[in-house]
Amino acid sequence: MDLAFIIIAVLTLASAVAAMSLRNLVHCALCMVMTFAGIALTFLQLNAEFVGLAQLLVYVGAVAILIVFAILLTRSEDAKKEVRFVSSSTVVGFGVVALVAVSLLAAIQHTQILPPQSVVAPHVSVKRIGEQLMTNYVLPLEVIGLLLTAAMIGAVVIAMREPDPADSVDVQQRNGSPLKLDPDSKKTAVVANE
Amino acid sequence: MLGTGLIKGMAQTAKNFVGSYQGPERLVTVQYPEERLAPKENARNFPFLVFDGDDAQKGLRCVACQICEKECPPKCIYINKSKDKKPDYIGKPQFYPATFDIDISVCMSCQICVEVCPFDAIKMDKVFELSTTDRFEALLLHKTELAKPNEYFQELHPTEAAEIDTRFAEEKLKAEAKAKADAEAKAKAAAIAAAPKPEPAPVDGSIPTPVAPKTI
Amino acid sequence: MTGQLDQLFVSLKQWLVSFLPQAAQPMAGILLSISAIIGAFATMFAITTIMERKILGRIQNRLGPNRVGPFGLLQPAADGIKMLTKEDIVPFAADKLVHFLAPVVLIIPVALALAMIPYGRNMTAVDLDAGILFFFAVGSATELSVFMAGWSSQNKYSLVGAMRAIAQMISYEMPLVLSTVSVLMMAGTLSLPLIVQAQSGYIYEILPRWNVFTPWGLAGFVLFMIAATAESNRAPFDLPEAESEIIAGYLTEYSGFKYALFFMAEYWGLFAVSGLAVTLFLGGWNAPFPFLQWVPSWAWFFAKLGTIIFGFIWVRGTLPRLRLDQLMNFAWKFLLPMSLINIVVTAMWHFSRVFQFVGAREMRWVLCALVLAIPYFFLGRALGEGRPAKRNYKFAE
Amino acid sequence: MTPLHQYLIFSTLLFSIGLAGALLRRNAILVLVGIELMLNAANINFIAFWRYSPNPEPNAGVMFVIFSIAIAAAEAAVGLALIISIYRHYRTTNVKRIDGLKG
Repeated sequence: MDLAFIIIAVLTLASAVAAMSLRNLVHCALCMVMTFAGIALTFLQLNAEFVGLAQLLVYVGAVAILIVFAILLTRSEDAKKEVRFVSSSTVVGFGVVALVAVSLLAAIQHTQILPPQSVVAPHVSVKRIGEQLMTNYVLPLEVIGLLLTAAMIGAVVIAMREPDPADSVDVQQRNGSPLKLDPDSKKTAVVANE
Repeated sequence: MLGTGLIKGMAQTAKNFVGSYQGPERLVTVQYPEERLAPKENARNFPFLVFDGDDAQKGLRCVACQICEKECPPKCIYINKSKDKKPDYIGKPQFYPATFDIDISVCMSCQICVEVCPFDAIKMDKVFELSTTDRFEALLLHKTELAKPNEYFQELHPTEAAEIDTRFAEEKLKAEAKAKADAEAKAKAAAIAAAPKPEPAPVDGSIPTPVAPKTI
Repeated sequence: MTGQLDQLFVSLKQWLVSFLPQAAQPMAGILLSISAIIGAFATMFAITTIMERKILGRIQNRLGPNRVGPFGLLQPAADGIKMLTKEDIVPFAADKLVHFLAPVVLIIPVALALAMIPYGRNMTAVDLDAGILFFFAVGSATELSVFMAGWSSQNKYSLVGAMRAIAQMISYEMPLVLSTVSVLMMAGTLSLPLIVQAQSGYIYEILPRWNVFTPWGLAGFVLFMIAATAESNRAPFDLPEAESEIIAGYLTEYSGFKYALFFMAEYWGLFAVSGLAVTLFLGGWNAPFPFLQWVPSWAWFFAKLGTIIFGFIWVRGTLPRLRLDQLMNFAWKFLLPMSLINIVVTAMWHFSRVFQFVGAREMRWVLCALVLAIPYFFLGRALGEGRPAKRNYKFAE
Repeated sequence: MTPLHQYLIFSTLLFSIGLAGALLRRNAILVLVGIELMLNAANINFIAFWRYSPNPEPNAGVMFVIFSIAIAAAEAAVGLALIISIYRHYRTTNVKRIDGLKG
């Protein structure tokens, strides 16, 4: 067993558990960043230098910041009030997770893995990746470009503020009360949200 | 075009940068502890008490009327009136402050005490190097520290001091003349009338009238 | 002799490492390089703080600090002692752990980024194949630390400063990266020592082949420096730590050693990004003229670095702080289009290399410069639109 | 145990944690984070298989992961935009509360 791998794996898994279980959303986001950094380190350890750095750039630099922004923009009281009680869905959820984990682990355990023929670590230079992106993988690259453009435009359109917030139906769900459509309650809801 | 203003500004600061090495007259600051600028005529910092003559306690103009104590917005003046009286510059017996303290850590240099003082006894000082290592005792100035001679005030504010001095001198002359007249009138009256009629006490003022021994 | 002086630090390291057993040598070599970098930049941080104050003073017709030691040169030592002996105050409501971790998270990536830069011939601590990608990857972690600092302080000013900082850093990271793309296109590599090597040699045996002396290189350099100023939160882009508006933003609740750490990390970030600018555009450790090649390569690098830092200080002493909307407009409506156009111009430059007729070199220079200058003019004018007309004062002036 | 086993178990555990988060947490943002974790676990598998495959097809795993990261970034951007948009209507990011059809 490789000591470096064990340290990275344990830290990554621990921070992943923390990211999924902590109460404070910002703490969750920070633990998530640690998880992503650990995964990037795993990539680096597997000689995938470019991917590891891309992982760091995209996840730590962009996705984490996006999530942090989202957390701060959607701060609401019920983030703190999230009570934990054992409900049927919790039990079913844990059951599903356990089932998936056990079946995957069993599958891994029973798989005969051939010893790698080439012991030498494959060196993949950035130049080689670039050349392949421009030759063999040029169609996926263009599709990805299109996808990212579409995603960007979509994200902007979705998150753009509506011209008049009073026109949109604000649902006052804070008290768990269903929406009443008489004009008075709507007005109060808008005022309360300001 | 974008950037022309930036270049102009950069050129100006570059000129300053080079120029400050070329011509020291560009430098606007003074190397403070070694060289100082003379304080401005109307500069003011904290109040002090003016006394006439040589003896700080004898010549103190303050009569402990306590107007300044009442008017002081941050209430940093503490006065205890004396039980006895002593003569002022005219020779009139007056109360004097048994203690007169100013907490300059509280004082806000508003000069209101100076404005209200009818006796020109409290004036604003220009000293500013007052830092001490003790926050409480050292910043509570007592009468002995507050008292400063008239000559000092004359140095600080020559015009105002001169005006006050002439006024005081005139008043003193007047009072002396009046005292002389009174004395003459008294003598005359004593000579004329067999039964002398006493004058009211406060107006009566022969020059040396040590009423009571001073305890300071 | 010149070669020896040039390789002084390399040979010194090899000599020191040779005392150790064979197995420990690579590790010891790396540790030695890193401690040398940390030591050198800690010293440089001290020098820069005093020089910055002195230069700012001179720009404002003052003397600057001159009390501690001869000419005030011991001022950084005094500042350091003051910082280290101050009480370390943590707000009661603060998230203690995150508050503690924020400066640490800031300084580690910055130190890692410093390890990437080629300081001289054979003087790169970590020579990665994707060096510049690593630089930007670790650089993106600084945003996170700023957020941690601002959020954990539980102070509105801190949070406002942190959010401003993140918005600004994200906006300016794009022109920063895009302006480097042109250099990467021409050099054909992501490795920083190879980029420096691509800029060695001289045109007509006398003019340096630095990227900054080409139209796209000059434009890229200017764009890069503007974006770098914003990335390192320096004036005129210092809104996140605007002392006069939001009392130093995310630094508000920091004191003592943590504040010093933040301060140092910020300066190190400045050095790192300036070092990257030197590497990408100013020819790295190459000498400007062939007859000056006897000067050691690392001396050239640090001379260029010092020049750039002087430029930063000069700009700080001159320009007033931008408003937030101006800041965002500038990034998205001017820098981003310009850096995209710059990439196109680089491609033009690259493909016009095949023309060999007389005057082709000059012609492509002029053409590329024109393609950059026209959008610059129009984008600059568009940026100024909506600005109030120049006021005429009746009594002033 | 071969090193490949280690990486597979590691990614399985990561996947399970992500799945648990996505299934059990009520906050939409954390659900998104869970999905990202699952994607990352898959990426680890890609890289591990590429690294230890007997006859490595040059760079296939790396390429796959690069595209996967790009897609994950796009997914995060759109997902968070959706969450913010939903938050504007419902004033909550609790997925259990987002149950009104009108809005």
